[in-house]
Amino acid sequence: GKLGEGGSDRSGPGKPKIALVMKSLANEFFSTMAEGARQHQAANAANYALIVNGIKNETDLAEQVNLVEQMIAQQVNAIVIAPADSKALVTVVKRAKDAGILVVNIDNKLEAEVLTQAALKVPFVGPDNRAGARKVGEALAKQLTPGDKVAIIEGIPTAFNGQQRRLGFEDAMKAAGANIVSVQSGRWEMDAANNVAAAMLSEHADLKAILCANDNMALGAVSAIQAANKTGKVLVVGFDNISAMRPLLEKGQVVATADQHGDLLAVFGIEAALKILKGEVPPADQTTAVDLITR
Amino acid sequence: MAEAAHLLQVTRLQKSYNVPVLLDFSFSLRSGEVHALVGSNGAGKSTFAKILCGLTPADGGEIRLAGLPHAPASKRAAEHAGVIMVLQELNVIGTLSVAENIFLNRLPCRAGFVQRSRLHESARAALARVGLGDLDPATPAGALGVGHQQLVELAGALSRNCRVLILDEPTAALTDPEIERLFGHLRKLRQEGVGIIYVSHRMDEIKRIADRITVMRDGRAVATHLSVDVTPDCLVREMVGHELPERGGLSERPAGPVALSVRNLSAGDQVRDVSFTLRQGEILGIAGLIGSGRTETLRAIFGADVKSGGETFVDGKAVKILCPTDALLAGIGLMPEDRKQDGLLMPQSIRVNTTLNTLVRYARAGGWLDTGAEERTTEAYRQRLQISCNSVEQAVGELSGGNQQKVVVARWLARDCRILLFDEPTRGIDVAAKQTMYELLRELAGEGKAVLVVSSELEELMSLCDRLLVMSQGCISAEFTPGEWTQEKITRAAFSGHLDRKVESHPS
Amino acid sequence: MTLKSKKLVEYAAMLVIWLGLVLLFGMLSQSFLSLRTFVTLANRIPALAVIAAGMTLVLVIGGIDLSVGSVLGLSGALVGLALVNWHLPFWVATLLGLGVGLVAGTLNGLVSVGLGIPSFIVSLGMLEIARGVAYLTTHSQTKYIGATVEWPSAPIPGLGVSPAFLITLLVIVAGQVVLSRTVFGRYLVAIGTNESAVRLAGINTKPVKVAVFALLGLLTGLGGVFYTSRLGSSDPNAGVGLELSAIAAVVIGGTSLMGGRGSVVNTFFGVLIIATLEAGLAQVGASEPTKRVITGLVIVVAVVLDAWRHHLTGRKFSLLKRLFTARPASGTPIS
Amino acid sequence: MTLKSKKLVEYAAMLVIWLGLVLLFGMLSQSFLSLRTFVTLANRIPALAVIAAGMTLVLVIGGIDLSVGSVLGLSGALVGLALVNWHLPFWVATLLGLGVGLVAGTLNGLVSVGLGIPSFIVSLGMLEIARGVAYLTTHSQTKYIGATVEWPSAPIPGLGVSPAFLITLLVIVAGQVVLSRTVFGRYLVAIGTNESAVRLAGINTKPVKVAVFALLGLLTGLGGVFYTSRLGSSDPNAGVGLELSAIAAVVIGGTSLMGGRGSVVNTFFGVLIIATLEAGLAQVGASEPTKRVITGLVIVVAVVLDAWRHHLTGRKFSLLKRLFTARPASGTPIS
Ligand SMILES: Nc1ncnc2c1ncn2[C@@H]1O[C@H](COP(=O)(O)OP(=O)(O)OP(=O)(O)O)[C@@H](O)[C@H]1O
Ligand SMILES: Nc1ncnc2c1ncn2[C@@H]1O[C@H](COP(=O)(O)OP(=O)(O)OP(=O)(O)O)[C@@H](O)[C@H]1O
Ligand SMILES: [Mg+2]
Ligand SMILES: [Mg+2]
Repeated sequence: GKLGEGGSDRSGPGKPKIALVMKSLANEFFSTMAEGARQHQAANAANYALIVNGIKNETDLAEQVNLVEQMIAQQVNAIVIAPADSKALVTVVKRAKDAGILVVNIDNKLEAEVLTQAALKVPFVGPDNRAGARKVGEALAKQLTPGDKVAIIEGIPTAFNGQQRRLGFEDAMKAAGANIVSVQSGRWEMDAANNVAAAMLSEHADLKAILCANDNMALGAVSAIQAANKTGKVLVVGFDNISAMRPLLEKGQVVATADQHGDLLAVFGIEAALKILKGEVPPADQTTAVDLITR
Repeated sequence: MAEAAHLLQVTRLQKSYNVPVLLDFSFSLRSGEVHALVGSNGAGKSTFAKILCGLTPADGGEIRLAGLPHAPASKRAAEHAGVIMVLQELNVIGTLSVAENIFLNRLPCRAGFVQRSRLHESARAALARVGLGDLDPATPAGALGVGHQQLVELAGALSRNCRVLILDEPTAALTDPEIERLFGHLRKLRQEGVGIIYVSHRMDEIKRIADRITVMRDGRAVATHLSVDVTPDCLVREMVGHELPERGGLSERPAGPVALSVRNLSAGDQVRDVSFTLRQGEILGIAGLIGSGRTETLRAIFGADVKSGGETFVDGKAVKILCPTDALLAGIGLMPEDRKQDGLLMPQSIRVNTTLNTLVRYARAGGWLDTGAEERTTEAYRQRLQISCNSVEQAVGELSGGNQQKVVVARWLARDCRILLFDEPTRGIDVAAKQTMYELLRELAGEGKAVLVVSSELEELMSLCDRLLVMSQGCISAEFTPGEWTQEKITRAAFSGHLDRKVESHPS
Repeated sequence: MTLKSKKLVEYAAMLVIWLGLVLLFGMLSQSFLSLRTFVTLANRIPALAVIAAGMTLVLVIGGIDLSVGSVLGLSGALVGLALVNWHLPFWVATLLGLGVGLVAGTLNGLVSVGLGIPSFIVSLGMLEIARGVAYLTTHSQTKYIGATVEWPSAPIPGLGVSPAFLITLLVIVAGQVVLSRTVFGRYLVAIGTNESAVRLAGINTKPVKVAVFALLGLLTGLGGVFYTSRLGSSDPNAGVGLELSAIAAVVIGGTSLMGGRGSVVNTFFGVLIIATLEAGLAQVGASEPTKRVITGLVIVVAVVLDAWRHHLTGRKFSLLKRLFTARPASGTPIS
Repeated sequence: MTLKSKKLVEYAAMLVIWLGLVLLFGMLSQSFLSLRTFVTLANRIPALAVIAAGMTLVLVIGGIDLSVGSVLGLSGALVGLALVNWHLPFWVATLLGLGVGLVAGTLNGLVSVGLGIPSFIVSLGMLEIARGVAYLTTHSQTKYIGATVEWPSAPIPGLGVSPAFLITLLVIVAGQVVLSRTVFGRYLVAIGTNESAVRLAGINTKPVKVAVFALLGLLTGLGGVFYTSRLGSSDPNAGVGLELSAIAAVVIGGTSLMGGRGSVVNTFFGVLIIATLEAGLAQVGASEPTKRVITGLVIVVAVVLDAWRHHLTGRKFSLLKRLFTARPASGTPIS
């Protein structure tokens, strides 16, 4: 093989095999990420082979563990993983490492404490969700006055990035002196968020803003506001910058969202993996940009 | 006989399910005759009937209907050709109304909507024909007892125009008045030129209604007689293929102490204030019309239905029976009348069905089953009750109706209860096997068991029982001892409640 | 008469259970007992209600359809594609949404009835396939559609409720009438009770069964249109887990999973109970764990109450019967 | 003898279907047909397999349990709490996990059997409640446990497979033996075939039914322990949607949802088919939509093949039978 390291005991052609293991490909953010990775591979077809996998359901940790194990069985050279959970994937990452496979962590950072407990070191490339959410919250805060009532619709409460975004929103709202009257889960879903938003609107007649931990839930909130005839009176922010946000941002129905550049995220991870495979010194954890998107 | 005279001509019909069931079976039916078909359980009567009405294809041979080949692919096709059948097994749809059941495949409708009033009108007419004129056509069929369900099925068949009518044991669950009414109707159809194939195990009624009788044995037609030419004994001999052993007369059994005593039992609408006692070593019969509440009485005693009042004593001690398990613990067993609904596990084997309520006997340590022992016991009962089957591993659903009934009986014989309640134990059982059953019941009584038999066949009760109760409209209307009873007295007692009730409910 | 009044008693019982739930939330949150809440509720339920109505018929014949959630997603995805990418008019998009539902349902029916394999498996397969196709066609993207699609779910001025809700009521009434008054409906009940007896009566049950699955497919397509219209966006992830809610609504309404018994009107009450529970819990602001526990308890309690009511009216009826008539009223079928 | 050989034919048929799938993936991906793949497969199935084994028994009596996913989550959550927060030894934590499963299952059984309401609804309620409790006790957080819990899922050196897999095999064999060879198992089949007949035979069916739900609960608890051990972490979201996979595995194995028929060994093959499909598709790196579509198709095709095989062996058997023996095997039941 091309590679000195481990090349001999790897089956298949000489170029390294990299597995990208993501969360749910049903989610636009991750399908964009996968698309970015595929394009990158197409442009660098001579340098590496790519296997892309994602789980069906964002909370199905066991499936993601299975995927990683399958990749170990497949004897890939490196696994670039966006863990569905920051603790529960550590065990299988360790198994991959023990099998001599390089692991690069993207998107959702494995918890440092757990990594040390397991005596592991995993390079990380990804955004800071909390900082991103704070930025979005600050953009919203410009249109609020202290004491205004706001509500947060969070994702699935167990999800780490969801928890980070909620914290970021809370940081910004506290700084602006806004009054957070309700925090409920919209389970990342449009319809569930719609239900929660409708209830929030009717429970708190003078609600000023709803902060949503992803854009799908923001869409649900927007339609609830419309159904309550409060368009323009209640502000909405989201997170992820999916394409459906564009018209809403333009119309002002959504104040702001955040772009984590999903398409580049995986590419950064893959590039980091390729570098390490070539024997370069692993870079320190890289934090990628989260851009604030407004109209 | 001239070919043309025959409405239906069957030559050398073949059919086999793994084993041959019909072998070169030939048969003919003229229009305007009632042609009875008799034979032991499993002889192939129902199979032949099913081929005629398109429920199963024949493997070989020829059927001609009015000279034209008749090989219906479905029941519907057979009905088009004018062949209507009432199946041996009940096929009532419990959640539909009686009217809907009668007219299921020809519901009167406009633009897809059922015309209820028309439906109920026709249903009332059809029900009146079988003597159920009082029955509300909107009643869910599942609420009816077996006898009434049988009548509902007959009502459906009799309300159609047909050339050939096949009745497969239509009277197995009927009592004399209903049978009389049915016969009246059949005679009318006969005059209209309809050919009727009549399958039954009741020799007396066959003698009365049939013009000709064909005896089947092991899938062959062994003989055809004019009804006036033969005696029941001769028919039975031909069915069985050998002389029947002389049946033992009424042996005197000393009646023991009271085993079961029921006081003021009431349940639902059908059982009102029933009291009686049953002694060890006694066979007590209960006669009555359909719907007189005999089944419901047994079920209430057994704890299968909720009681609304009354007490039960076993061996003089009061027992509380809230469910069948309590009854079994008190030593009471009930063989239900509806074998399909309440008795059998159709897809399971004869073995599994026979040992169902004695299963713990075959369990070794840890509940592990000794299937070999099960098989031996089942085999013993198979021989004793002459269950005709391929092996005890055959699914009960594949057996002929009478043989299914024998499996239910075997289960309760195996259980060895001290008090046994039999509800229509001989429903669909052939003559020879009936004799065996009677012997068995007498044997049980001889062993000191208390036996209660409900039956719709008066003669059976009269030849079997030491004492007879008659029920009418949910009450016990009379009690007879041998010598006291006559058919007429019993029938009058069976009707007594009805007469009172008629006066009550129709004051106008 | 007795039958009819018995049915009314059943409806009333479900209504009472629902009202109990409404009152409960009314006590917990002052702003719950407002016109707004009811209007929101009315406009929220159409998608689930039409699907549950169709599901009732499928359960009545003893079948099941697990694919409704995915097919709803697919139908919505197609509506979005048609409007946003292909710039088709609304009614064409609607027809497409209905059509794809009809096709999926018919396939479910044809495969399960034709090959004689359980509808559970066939529709489980369809669950995966329809979701896959929805992702394929939309590239897993949510699409914002906006006003073109929103009017069916927007309240009619002066009336408060939306056209979608009115259509839903129509579907419910029509479904109940079909089930209890038409030949087709009677066949469904008969097939669910004892299919072999129906076949023995010379009725070809296959087309009837396929038709029921097709009908549910069509209604699921309609549900997809309603869903898309209410959210103003099409979402390929729409309806994940909807099958359980729909079946739960049907079963809460007293329909048996074993077939042979069911009522579309009671299914509607089942839908109302589920939707009210969701809305009420959100209004109260219960935490996610609390929501889960309470939802679970209420579902069980609703059915227990219903069973208990059955028991009571059963008794009362037999009393009434004895008092007033010699003819037995419809007893409970021997199960 | 005939019965036994017929059962063996059934097992062989399922095995062939599974091998077909394995070969298919072997052709698509070179590295699929390696020992590693099979070891990975063996170590991923325990949780699903033990639950599906218990589910088989529940389906045999005509019941259903939708709560297995949530109860697995709850059991895992408790194991995590016990080990991490309460610092209890592993075996105590395991007993806690099993115990909470047993309690949940018993509750399902008691409520549905005792109050006579459908197990679908009761277990749907339990699905919500158990998940809620899992969130409550863990504050919705995953817990990393590490080595203490990992050994049951770690391959035994020299053997390749894990203790969990060996236990699973034991459970499968025991389940099959219980179902086909014991009084209890016979009662289950009988109850699923015709409960009223069993009751009228004087057998108290209630404790038997409760016991089956309890047993499934216990096995679900075991599944939770396996799951936790495999992840090395406890996850309150574990098992979302697992009920469908478990039921699908059972139905692919030929057990009827209507009760009265089932085989635990074939359920195991159903689990293998599902797991192999997932593993193979991941190995090939199929895109998400493709995965969905193929999964759906394979599930349906597997069952179609099985139905077709039934048909064929039915015929072949009757031929063989005619040729060699007077004794027939038990034919297909009249449905
Ligand atoms: N579906 C089937 N599969 C296998 N064997 C069957 C099937 N149906 C009937 N048989 C067998 O065919 C034989 C004839 O049955 P059939 O029902 O015709 O008897 P019958 O004369 O009507 O008896 P009975 O008086 O008990 O009703 C029986 O031995 C029965 O076991
Ligand atoms: N007047 C009536 N109108 C309608 N149905 C009736 C009437 N009387 C009785 N029934 C029905 O008939 C059944 C009562 O009969 P039960 O089975 O206890 O009596 P039986 O004497 O054993 O008659 P069968 O021979 O039908 O079993 C009940 O289920 C009841 O629904
Ligand atoms: Mg017969
Ligand atoms: Mg009776």
